[in-house]
Amino acid sequence: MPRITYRTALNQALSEEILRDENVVIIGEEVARYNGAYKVTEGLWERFGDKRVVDAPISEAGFIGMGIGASMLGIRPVMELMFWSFAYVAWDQIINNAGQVRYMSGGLINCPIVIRGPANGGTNVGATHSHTPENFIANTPGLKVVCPATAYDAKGLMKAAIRDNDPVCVMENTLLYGESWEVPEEEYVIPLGQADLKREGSDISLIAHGRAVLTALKAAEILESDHGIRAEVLDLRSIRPLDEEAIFDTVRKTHRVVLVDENKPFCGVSAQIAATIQENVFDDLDAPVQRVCSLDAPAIYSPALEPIQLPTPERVVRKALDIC
Amino acid sequence: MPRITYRTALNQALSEEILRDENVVIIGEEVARYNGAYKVTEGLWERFGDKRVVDAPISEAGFIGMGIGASMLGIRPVMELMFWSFAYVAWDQIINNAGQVRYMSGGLINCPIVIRGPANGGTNVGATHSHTPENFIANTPGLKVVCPATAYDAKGLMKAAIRDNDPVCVMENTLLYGESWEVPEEEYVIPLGQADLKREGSDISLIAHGRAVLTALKAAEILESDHGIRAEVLDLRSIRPLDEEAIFDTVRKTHRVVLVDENKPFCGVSAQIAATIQENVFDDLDAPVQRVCSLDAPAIYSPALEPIQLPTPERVVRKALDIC
Amino acid sequence: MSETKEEPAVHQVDHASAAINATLGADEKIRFFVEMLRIRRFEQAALKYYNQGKMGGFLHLYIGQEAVAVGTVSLMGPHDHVITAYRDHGHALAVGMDLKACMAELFGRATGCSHGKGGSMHYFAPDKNYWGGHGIVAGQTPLGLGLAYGLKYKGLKGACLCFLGDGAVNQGAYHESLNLAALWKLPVIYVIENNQYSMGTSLERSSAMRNCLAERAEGYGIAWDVANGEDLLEVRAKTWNAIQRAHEESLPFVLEVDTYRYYGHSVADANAKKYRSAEEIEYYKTHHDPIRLWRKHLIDEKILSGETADELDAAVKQEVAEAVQFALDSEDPAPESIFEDVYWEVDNQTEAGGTGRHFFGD
Amino acid sequence: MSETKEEPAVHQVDHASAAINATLGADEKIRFFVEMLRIRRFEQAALKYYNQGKMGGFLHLYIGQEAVAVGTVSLMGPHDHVITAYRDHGHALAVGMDLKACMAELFGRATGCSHGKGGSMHYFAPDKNYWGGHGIVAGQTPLGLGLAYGLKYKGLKGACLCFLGDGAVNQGAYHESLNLAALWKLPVIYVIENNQYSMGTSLERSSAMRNCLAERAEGYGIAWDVANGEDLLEVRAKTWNAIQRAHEESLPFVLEVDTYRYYGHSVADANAKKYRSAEEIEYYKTHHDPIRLWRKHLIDEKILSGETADELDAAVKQEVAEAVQFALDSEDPAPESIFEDVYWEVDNQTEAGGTGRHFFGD
Ligand SMILES: Cc1ncc(C[n+]2csc(CCOP(=O)(O)OP(=O)(O)O)c2C)c(N)n1
Ligand SMILES: Cc1ncc(C[n+]2csc(CCOP(=O)(O)OP(=O)(O)O)c2C)c(N)n1
Ligand SMILES: [Mg+2]
Ligand SMILES: [Mg+2]
Repeated sequence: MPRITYRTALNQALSEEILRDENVVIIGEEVARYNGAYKVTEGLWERFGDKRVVDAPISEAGFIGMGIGASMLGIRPVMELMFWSFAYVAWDQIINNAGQVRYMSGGLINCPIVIRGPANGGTNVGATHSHTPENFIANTPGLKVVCPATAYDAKGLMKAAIRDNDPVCVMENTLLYGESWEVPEEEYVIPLGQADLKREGSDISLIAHGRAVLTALKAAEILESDHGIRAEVLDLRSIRPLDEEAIFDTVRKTHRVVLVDENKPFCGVSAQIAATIQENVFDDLDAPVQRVCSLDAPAIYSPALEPIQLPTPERVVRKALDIC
Repeated sequence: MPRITYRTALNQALSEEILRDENVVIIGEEVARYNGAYKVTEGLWERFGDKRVVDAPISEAGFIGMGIGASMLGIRPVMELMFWSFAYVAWDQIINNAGQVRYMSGGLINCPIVIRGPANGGTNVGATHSHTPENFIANTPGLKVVCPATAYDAKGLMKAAIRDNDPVCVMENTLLYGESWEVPEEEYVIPLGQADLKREGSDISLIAHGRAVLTALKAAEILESDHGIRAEVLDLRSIRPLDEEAIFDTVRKTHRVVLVDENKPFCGVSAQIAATIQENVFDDLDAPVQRVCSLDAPAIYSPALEPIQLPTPERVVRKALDIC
Repeated sequence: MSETKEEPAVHQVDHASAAINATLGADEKIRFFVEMLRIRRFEQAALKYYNQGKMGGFLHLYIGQEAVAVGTVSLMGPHDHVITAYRDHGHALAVGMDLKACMAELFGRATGCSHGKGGSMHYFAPDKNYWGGHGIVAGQTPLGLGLAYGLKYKGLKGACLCFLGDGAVNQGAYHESLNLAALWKLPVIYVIENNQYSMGTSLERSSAMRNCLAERAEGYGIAWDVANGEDLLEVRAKTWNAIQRAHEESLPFVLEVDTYRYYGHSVADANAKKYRSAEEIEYYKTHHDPIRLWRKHLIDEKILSGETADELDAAVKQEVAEAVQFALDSEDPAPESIFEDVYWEVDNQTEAGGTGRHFFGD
Repeated sequence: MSETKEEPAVHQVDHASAAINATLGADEKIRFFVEMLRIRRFEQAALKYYNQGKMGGFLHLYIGQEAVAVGTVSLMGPHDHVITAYRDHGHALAVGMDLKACMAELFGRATGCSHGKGGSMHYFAPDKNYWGGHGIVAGQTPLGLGLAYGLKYKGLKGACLCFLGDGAVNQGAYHESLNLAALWKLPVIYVIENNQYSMGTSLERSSAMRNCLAERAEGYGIAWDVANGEDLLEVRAKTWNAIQRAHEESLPFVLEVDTYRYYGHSVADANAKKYRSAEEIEYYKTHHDPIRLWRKHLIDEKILSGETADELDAAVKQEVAEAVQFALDSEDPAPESIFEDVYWEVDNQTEAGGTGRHFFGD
């Protein structure tokens, strides 16, 4: 299987879906002639032209809302947010229009829109540019949200998101764009709502999403090599819908859990996972569910400090050792 | 002690603080001449005039951002959102400017602003008007958020919020504005970050905030009268800062917990509370922490159904009986 | 308005000769009369039952503004679309939504146009090219842009009429929409229904401007006009101009329509009579009522007799009464329906809808 | 710009006779030269060390636009304030922020102006009436309005200079701010630094307009003007006009300043040479460089000799080199500092800061 980058995987997903469905259109700032601020849309404008790949002015509320309106008419816009952090100027459109219009219309309308872009810390771009709003989106019934951790997942989930008839938010990660994984040449789609066991183990479960999955995998290696602890790593992939069964299964198997989450802790995704684990498989737990989140402050600029503000394998290992 | 309404309590807090500090100014839609959409600011414009009580156009991003800017200069704006639901058009200003500017400036700036208004379901105003974003705000280090459940708390917390030198979001409730409680005539302030034991008990703890506290109190009555179960009711009052010690204390006492929360469940406030309880006082739990939240769909209009979408005393009782 | 208040304006039928109006048949003219009446009688009934406590939430009446919805919507072709704010009953009835279903929605019934889920502010009828009913002020303005984008993308000759209030023009989303509409030549027509108040705030206390609100379009190079909303024919003539530009040149337009509401901002508006004088309201009712003026126009043109007009009105009242009865007799939605209409994939029981957990809590 | 490109514009000193410029002493004029040089040399050093991997995040250089910051800021009195976007080094140095602390911030040091917490996009110096440094496009525009509001509230005669880019004008928050500024007569001056590109998107691909961006102010009844940003004296003359209106009449103003950046949008902008031709950039450097033009102006006026100019430049370079050394020698912030500067009450160890839990996780 060829190894391709996360960026290329996304690019392939976009171009394959543009070819498959004439209603798919890519809209966002610098996505066309500039090839995307992070080059995810590289070559698409040249290949598919002005109609299918559209550069937008800096008007996120305007153009995201526009995409939602167009999606009500059957267009399938894939909107790029240069950073998910910029969603906050379009927040009302995303939450109230994409999120509520189907319900308020008694099911008469649906919004097959995708909103995608990077949502991560770790690149020293400061507090305003490092938001990870998957918990906010997942709080909102009517919206879906996925956080792919690998090129393989990014491609398969993006294709599923575009084909989905509900609004789907895809949260990517600038630190992963350049990383490579094996990706099959044949077409495939990864259903939303299916977690993926990225590593099998028996002693403890590390549950994560997005780039934190890689942190968990590194921690699992250290646990195995240095401490003889066999950690299982479950990648949620999709936050809403959520594969709760996979979560409960791994807990039933290992009885110990550390959640790894680049969200801020208060009401972060891992708060929900911890709550649901203790509620549903309480008796299977041999220890309290532990959480490793971003340190609870706005994202710091300092290149020396930001790496330790995010979850590190070392912090995960420490938490795991606490309960093993 | 005189009984006054939640609305009057807020009104008193505002007028007392206007009198106390010349930098306090009330700004919002219809707060002045109209006396407030929900009459919280009744009489203030007449009493204090154009400078201290200001009607704003429908430009939440503009005027909330303006308030933040003015607060950097030492003004202490108390901004009314007619509904907290409308915060989503001003979301970037609240999260990124009020929430991050102190940090990004290395502590050179602070924003002594209050943003207040109702945040609740239950009045059949539909999905776009029924958001309860205390979980989103509390997720954001740099911001504070309180949700008073009674007139007494509303007054004391509002005064503390106005005197606080950080941005504080006060989430009120339209269903409570007309309800009355005893409120002392003497001046008092309730520190942010102090929970309040609203009812003592020994068998189970019901933990709640905002109007859900009243739901919990009703449930506690039913539990006592119909089932002989003595429930303790802890009112968080402040979500961030959070009185975790009070939470742990009640759990250590009763060993059983039901969280009552008008948030939507996924990453709602009660997810965080459940996660923290199981993490910190795991061995004190005789049963998994239970949650009673709003039913997980956008707020429905139907006057027949909306009441059951919110937590009801009956649902709380059922959950309590499950674990008692 | 203070100058005009002195001497009531004479109803000048300036726009009757516009091509779009000159060819109107008597039937159509009478239909407009009936359409306006249907809106008014619907709203009056809604008010009555709201006050009886049969409805929840808000109720924003369209009474006084009827000629705007009926005039503009009367020009819609198969690919023209409508979207508006929460004061949405007038546009809904004008596009031909079922009056019974509209009434039942107010009562929160399963038979309501939004199955009791949207309420007064959230009517929808995609089959009538009617896309709501939106509660967040100006939140619909980018959606309207998107409908226009969809039309252009699909190569259809159509336009989107996107209604907003005089208070809504101060939301940023509207301005972003104007820039995008002009930049990309999208066939969206923003119709500002300027009823002079946003809740209790008068126009001059909420909006800075040179001469009018529509003029802000100029900064984006968008054509604009102002119409007298009491005059159905003027509304039609000026809207038609905008629609033609949209259809033929795919250009946006901003049309400000001066109008007036007789009731409070919503029925819950306890201050309705505080921020405006009783005389002001009375003055509009007497001299500027669109239905009264149109009725007179039809009688003057000898298209209608006073008797026939009264009979039509009686029939409309009957229709409305039946709708109320329908609403009263209808069932509330079932509790299970709380979890319906959240996700298309779940509702349609697709594989995607069945993968993973979609709903949380109990 | 295509017409003008053929024949390089002659540098016309139209505004030298404006009162605010006519009274300028030689010292001040030389100071402006040095200020502009300080910005340019600072940015050049930043570029060098960014490329060496000594900094993180983004780096948006101000090179080419120096006359705008220096010209406008030179007019600030004690109650005048500045706020800007992420391309903020020029304004920071112009208001007199410590060059060392500015440099150290880029290196993420504890000695940085924001203690290593803000980085390039987030400089702050309230003691210099400088309020940032803001990363969200146009997010600073309501804050600038608020500074003006604060001034008016306190009864101070001052203005807020709020800078934004030509791409930022398409954010709704800016329009909301214009309406509020006009409605409430707030002394805010929006300075649009029109460098013709928002990242890789040229003006005509992002903004619909009639003649210029500032003209949008007209729809709100706000006065506006356009200035040539290569000409320090024109920038000063037109800014002074705006400041006077703000000081004397408490009125807002929109000033569009035509300018140009030589480098990419940020240093990470790999396409910097794709969306603009090398000739276009060269043309500006050769014919429209504000520093080169000002230097020539001073030499022509015999205020400065070429030699002195070179000596001044050498001194500036030395100052910048020392700042780099300072930054290199400085410490990174301590890990504990991650939790500092989040809450005022916590930092100041007040009772409020000690009540309840403020930070979560470990
Ligand atoms: C973003 C937002 N802010 C405030 C409100 C509350 N609100 C609803 S309607 C309204 C007044 C709108 O006035 P206008 O646009 O003139 O429309 P009209 O009601 O006159 O038809 C206000 C303030 C809202 N729904 N959304
Ligand atoms: C809301 C938002 N959207 C997008 C961005 C990404 N972004 C940063 S700067 C920029 C271009 C801004 O151009 P302009 O306003 O002309 O300012 P200039 O960079 O030319 O000084 C973009 C798209 C952002 N920071 N914030
Ligand atoms: Mg109005
Ligand atoms: Mg620019």
